[in-house]
Amino acid sequence: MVIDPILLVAVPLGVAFLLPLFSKLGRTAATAVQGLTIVFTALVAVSWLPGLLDGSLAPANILTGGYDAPIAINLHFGLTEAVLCLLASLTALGSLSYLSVREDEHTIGRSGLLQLLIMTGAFGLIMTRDLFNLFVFLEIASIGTYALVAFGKEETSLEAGFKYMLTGAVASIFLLIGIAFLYKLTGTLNIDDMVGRMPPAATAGLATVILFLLMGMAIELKLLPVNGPALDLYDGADPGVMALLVGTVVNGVLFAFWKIALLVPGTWDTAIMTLGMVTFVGSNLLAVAQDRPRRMLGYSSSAQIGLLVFLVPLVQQGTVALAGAGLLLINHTLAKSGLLWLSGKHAGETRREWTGAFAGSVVMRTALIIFILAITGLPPFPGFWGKWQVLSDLMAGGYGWWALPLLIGSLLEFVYYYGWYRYVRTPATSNVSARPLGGASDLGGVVAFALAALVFGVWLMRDLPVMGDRVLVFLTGVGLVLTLLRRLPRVVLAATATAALGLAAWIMATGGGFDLTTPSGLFHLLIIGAGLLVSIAGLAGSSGTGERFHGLFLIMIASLLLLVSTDNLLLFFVAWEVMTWTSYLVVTSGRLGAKPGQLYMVFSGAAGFLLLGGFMLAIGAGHTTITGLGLLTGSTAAWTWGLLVTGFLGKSAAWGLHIWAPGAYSEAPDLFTPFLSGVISKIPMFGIAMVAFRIAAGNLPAIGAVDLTWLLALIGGLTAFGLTLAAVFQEDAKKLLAYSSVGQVGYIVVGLAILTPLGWTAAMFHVVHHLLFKGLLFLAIAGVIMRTGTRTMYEMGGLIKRMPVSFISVLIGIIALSGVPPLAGFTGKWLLYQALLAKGWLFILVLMMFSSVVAFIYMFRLIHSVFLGQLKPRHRDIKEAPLPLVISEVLMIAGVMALAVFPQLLLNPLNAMMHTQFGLDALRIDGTVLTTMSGHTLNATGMMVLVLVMFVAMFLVLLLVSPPMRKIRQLDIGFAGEVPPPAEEIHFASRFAQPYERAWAPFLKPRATNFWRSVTENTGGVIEAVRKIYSGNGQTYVLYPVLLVVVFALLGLGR
Amino acid sequence: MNAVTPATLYLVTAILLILIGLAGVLVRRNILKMVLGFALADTGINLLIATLGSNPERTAPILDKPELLANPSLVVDPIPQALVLTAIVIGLGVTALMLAYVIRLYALRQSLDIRDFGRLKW
Amino acid sequence: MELFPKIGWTLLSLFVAINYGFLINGLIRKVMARIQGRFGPPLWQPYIDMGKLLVQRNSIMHGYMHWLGPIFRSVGGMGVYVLVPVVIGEPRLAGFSDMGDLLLMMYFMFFGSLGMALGAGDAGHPHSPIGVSRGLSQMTAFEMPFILAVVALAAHVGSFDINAIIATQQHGVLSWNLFANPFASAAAFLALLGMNMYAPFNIVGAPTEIPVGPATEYQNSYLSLMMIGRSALAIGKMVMFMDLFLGGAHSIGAAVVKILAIYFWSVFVGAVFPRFRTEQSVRFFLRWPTAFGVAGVLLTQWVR
Amino acid sequence: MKQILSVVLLLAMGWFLVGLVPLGQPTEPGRVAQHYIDNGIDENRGANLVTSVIVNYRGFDTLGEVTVLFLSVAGAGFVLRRRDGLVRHEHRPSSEILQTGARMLFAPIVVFGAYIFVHGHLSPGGGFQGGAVIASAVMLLLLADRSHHLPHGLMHWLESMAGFGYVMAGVAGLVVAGSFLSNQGVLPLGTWNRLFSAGIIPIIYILVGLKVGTELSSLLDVMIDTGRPARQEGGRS
Repeated sequence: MVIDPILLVAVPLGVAFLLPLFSKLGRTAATAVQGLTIVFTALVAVSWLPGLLDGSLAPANILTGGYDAPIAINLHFGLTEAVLCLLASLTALGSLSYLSVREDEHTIGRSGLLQLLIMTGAFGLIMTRDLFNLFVFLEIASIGTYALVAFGKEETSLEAGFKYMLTGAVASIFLLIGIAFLYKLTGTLNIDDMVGRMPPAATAGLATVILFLLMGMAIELKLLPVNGPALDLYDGADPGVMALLVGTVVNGVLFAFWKIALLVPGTWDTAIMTLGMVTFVGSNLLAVAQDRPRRMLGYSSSAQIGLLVFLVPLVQQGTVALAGAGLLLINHTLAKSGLLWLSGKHAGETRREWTGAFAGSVVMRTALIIFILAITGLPPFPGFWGKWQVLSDLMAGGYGWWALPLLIGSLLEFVYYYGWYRYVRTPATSNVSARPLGGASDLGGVVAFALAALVFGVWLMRDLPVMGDRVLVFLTGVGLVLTLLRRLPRVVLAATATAALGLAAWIMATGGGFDLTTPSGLFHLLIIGAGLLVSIAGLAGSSGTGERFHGLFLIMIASLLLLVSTDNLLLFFVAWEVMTWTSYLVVTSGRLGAKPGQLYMVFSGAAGFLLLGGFMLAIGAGHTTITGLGLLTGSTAAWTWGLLVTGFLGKSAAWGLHIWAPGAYSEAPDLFTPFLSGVISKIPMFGIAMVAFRIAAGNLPAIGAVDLTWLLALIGGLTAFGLTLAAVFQEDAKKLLAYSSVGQVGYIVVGLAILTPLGWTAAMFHVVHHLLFKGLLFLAIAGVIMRTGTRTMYEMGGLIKRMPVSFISVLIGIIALSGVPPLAGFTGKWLLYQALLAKGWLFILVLMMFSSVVAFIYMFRLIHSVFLGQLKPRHRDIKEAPLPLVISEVLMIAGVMALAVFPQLLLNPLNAMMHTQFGLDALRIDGTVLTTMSGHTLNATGMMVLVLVMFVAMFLVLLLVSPPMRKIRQLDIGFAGEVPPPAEEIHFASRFAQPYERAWAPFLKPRATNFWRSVTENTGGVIEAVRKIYSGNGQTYVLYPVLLVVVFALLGLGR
Repeated sequence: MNAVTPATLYLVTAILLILIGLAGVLVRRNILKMVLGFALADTGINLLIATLGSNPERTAPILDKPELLANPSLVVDPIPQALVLTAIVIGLGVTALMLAYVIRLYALRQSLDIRDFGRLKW
Repeated sequence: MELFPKIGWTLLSLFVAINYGFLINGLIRKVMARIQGRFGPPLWQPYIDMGKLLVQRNSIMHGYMHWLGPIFRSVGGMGVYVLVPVVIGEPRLAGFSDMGDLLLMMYFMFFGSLGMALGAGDAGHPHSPIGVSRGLSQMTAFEMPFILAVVALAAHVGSFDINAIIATQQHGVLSWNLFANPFASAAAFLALLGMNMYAPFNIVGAPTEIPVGPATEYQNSYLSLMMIGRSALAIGKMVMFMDLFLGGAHSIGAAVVKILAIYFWSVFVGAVFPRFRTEQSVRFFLRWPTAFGVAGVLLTQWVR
Repeated sequence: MKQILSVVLLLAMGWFLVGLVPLGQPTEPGRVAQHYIDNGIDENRGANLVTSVIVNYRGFDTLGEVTVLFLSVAGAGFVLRRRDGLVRHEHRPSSEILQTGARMLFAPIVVFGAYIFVHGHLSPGGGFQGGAVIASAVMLLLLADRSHHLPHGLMHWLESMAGFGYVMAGVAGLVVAGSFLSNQGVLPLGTWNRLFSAGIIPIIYILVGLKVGTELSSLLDVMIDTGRPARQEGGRS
């Protein structure tokens, strides 16, 4: 059963006229009547939705006055209108619940009427097909807005409202000029009728008429130079009012623009698109400098509208699917309204005052991040699907270059939204208020919209194959539940996560998911295995630093499993982005993780957009699968490869793009860092190998004389060297390991870049091995941090006596890392060097060998400063790390040793994998002897036996020859004939590598950091200069539309 | 277009009114005068719309005489007149609201200078 | 060769090498004393030292790592020696060099130093980490020219196989890498100065600053074990240089002479230079020796 | 500087506007207008075609227009909801003659207004014009005596009911003729050029007249009220 859509206008209008009488009955009665009316309008829209969606209902043409168009005004109600009206109703309902608790004695009984009429105005704007009627409803919505924005503090809202009125009045004048002349030219006011009666584009004066119409709409839409008052409004008016406007008037005006654009000749398309895109990028850029979250939301709104305006001509000419733009709009409405409501729940004016906001409320925190994720276009939220659709269509339609500013603008959104969220996640200090305003009764809209964004986004995935994968669905489901129940005791969370992962591992094992001869199988094993180890370690419930990330962790693992097994570009990217935001959230959940988390997210975002760009190029060339990338040729292949590889390198923190890594690694929860280093940083490597290198290297043109793969290897080498060198000078144990991790990834990059079976074998071997030993190191250090409460190495020392298992873990870890035989680090390096030598990249070979030597300094530094030397008195009673950690460590040691003694366990499947990838074997493996294809041999097992035999022999010798030993106290040390100084501990640990630092001084300038700092500073300067155009002076704001008209007219646009 | 037709005269007048009104908005710093500027510009717009429906050779679209009823093509287009009515009312509504704002703004800052209402910016 | 005879021959070879190392050590002390105008200790002084250490009754332990340090050190030293072929075409003196190549040797050289540094660290004497810090800094620096030289040679034959490198030098003295690739050789021999840690690169043990550095807390049987390890390592290293640059040796006699010659290169340099500061040392290696190394690699590439 | 720029820009814009003058020259009425001229009487029986257009063909516009008016009055009331910060002037009461004259003129003006909107479908004028005339009577009264208290209860009731009635009239069309605001079959169309003709049009115009009259009066009251000392609040002003 459907309800006549004319009632969408008639009923609220009738109720609005009566509302003054209802309010005499009391506040509740009036609110109830208003609420019921809005519910009714929502029902009207809902009653149409299923039928319109499946096509069983035709869109309705609603007559008024008893005559059809063009004689009388008619309305149109199709799917788009139904969705927009539903959104408007829902926003109005949410705003009612929000605003009704914020009424003061003066506004009671008055604002409800305005809210209702604003909603009605939007309905009219959405449905009407008559140009002048559209203007009338625009004025209803506008006048309602002018009045309602006076809600709340007069000090700011009146000023903003008045300026808004001034430009609104100019818009009315422009629109009327346009409408009047269009009527004169066509003799009709019905838009659809008018479309067929438009005079030829060359008609004298037509361009001016259209220009006035468009400029009127540009003001109403708040496009770039003329959006000053709207920004002031976001800044000055009550956020609840703004939320209402976003869901009603803004969408209504947008759809009105859609209708007006039908009248605009195609010659204007580029101008409209440019204006929209300039608004999108420009507003996002200016938002970056915003310190006031609410004003920032205003810039963001402008930007989103700009994007939609950009899309209007494209959708109308059929280049872009309506669904894409529609999803973006729905996404923006849900997220922005939600954010606005939330922004009104906190008293903070500036970002700094938002520090620690909503710390006490899981609901508000969760909703806030859902909205931020949604508005920044991350999956599974609708905006992601919209953006993907839009980009694909742009590529397919030959508008590929427009994707570039779109992606840049989207990245800017990352910068400021996660910049804001950074403050939210920073724990509040005493003097900043973190209290939410207005209790919990007004959260209805927030919760509903957050759920709607999530459910709708997931619903959009219903046809994707991923929904059939029970492991993914199971892990994600458990993850979601754990995320929401994150207040449970941590042991419970960790146990559940462990159990879930165990079950997933069992399912996958029985399903043959761990086939090591395929890259996916190998990575499945790594992901699940590392996940299990981290979860087990997480059972150590007493840690003060481990946060409650288990739910997100499961979702992340699900995304990783999907990422390494899918062949679909879309699914790959979905998984990639889910991995990005889950890991971001886990990183920020570290105690000081907020700031490095932001940097991490921005760089990850950039990496994501680079990938997206690469994928889009492939899609533009007609390939939607990863396998399909192999068919790319020519410059498309080169560009795709370049974008993908740069993206992957960014995510793996290659040199130059690494500045996010140390902070993110070190401030992430201690128990998560092993996973971050062991698995997350390997995913880009998987990407380079299995995605980017699907593009046959033969299809890559060289840049000048430089081979692209050599360039990649060089970047890998510089990463390995540069970050190893940086690790040497760290005082913070986790930072040291962080630099080291990133440096090690450089080895993998080099291995992959060699692009021979041997090189890839070396890389894959290192992937597995690095996971084991670096996980081991990070876990052991996590245990130490847990016990000592510090990460600064020189504050420790002598812990070998108190934490022997941790010491052995670190010892095994660093020997494995160093490449000293007999552990498998040597096998890995040997494979890599052989591959490099065979390839003939001598200087990269030198660089890699040299880096591995430099690494000795930090490795010794780590183990010495923490475990050797003299024990601090305050650490005398310290205990070994908790049992769960020790268990995880022992398991990892077992892994490291197994790989050392029997590298063939891994090398055999890798060999098979290489055979599938290249059609060639990497190695001949006879028993324990590895032979490369060029005939070089290594006997890892024999080497191990040799060393062990010698070791045992010398052990026995020492036992035999040394007299009975006496264990002595710490300070009982010899001084070689010098007078012993007074007994005091001296632990040589601070600035351990000082001479080395002096020697390298000229090379140690933080070039990358300085580069990025200068980028931000210069951008910041530009932004500061540009945003001065919003001078705050109402007259200036009025001047801009006039200026715009003149400029456009002088440019002769559309003629 | 040799002779200046009445329509040209009206249109030029309307345009002048719009420009003068907007000039008032852009040049005068007194917000009350700015509101008056808009009122003036609105008038110009109304004149413009009315002119677009005018024809000196025809009469008003009120068919209250049998001869008109018999020959309706003697009357002008009624639509612009209907539109003007709507435009007037809307203009009135906006002006009223602007004046209400002016009252409160004056109460807020004891000033009518637009430059005193620029605290929100950038 | 069968495993057990091989072990027997290797042990024998090792024993000889260690003794040769001891003798060279004694010789060096004598020579140095003569240069400095002293009479100097007898040639067999190292044996006297060793005997003295072994009969010391006082034995202390700071912790298990401290105890394990000398074992690492000796295994590291002997390991390097058994991994290099001493005389061309003589499997009885090739040790276990079939297990790996030049890379294995290079990395195995770190094994002993690493264990030594760990053991010394466990003792808790502040001088030892200072020494280690200096040693590590210097090591990474001299590795640069050395790696360049090794890569130059390896690239020349397309392999890290030491036998292959020897094989290319069997066409008369001028085919020795010392002359075939003088740049790489220069780099490597300058690096050798650092490796051997005689002046001006004796910054680790720097007697007047941090008395013997890492070894501070070792005495008696520990120290004797370390002497053995050091001796084996020294000979192993010299053999490696001999194989790499001086065309290997066709007989034991040739090997003895070449080892001595290589060893005394660093001794003579050490006799005439004062000690560097650590950063000076690091910078030294990163300048000319590195430049030579780069030239060596370029030369190889050009020749190929 | 900014002023000069403004003027220059306005002149430039004016130049482009003047370019539109040729488009504004008299033409034959368009297709839609011709339809009204030819069939307006048949379809609505109202002699005043403008009224037919306003109330029937474009009645939806007019409903919106009434809403705009209602909204701006409500909005003005909302904006002016606070009284603080204003200097209150005690006005010298106007002269006896003015007060008496105003009271005397009030009723005739209201009647004249009512006449205009009742005859809106026959002669020039209509609900808006009539309403405005009524409001002018109220304005006269208020100018003559600032302390005059309007019957707010009645006005609100009239305002609400007139608006609601308009919507109901539209719904009646929806129910009877299947189209909102339809004039077909709700009331007999009657005979051309008679007072009781044109179906529902006069009813709506009367409602509009009442609505506009009370709205504009309320608006005046709200504006003038701000200058008066605060008094007891009674619902919406």
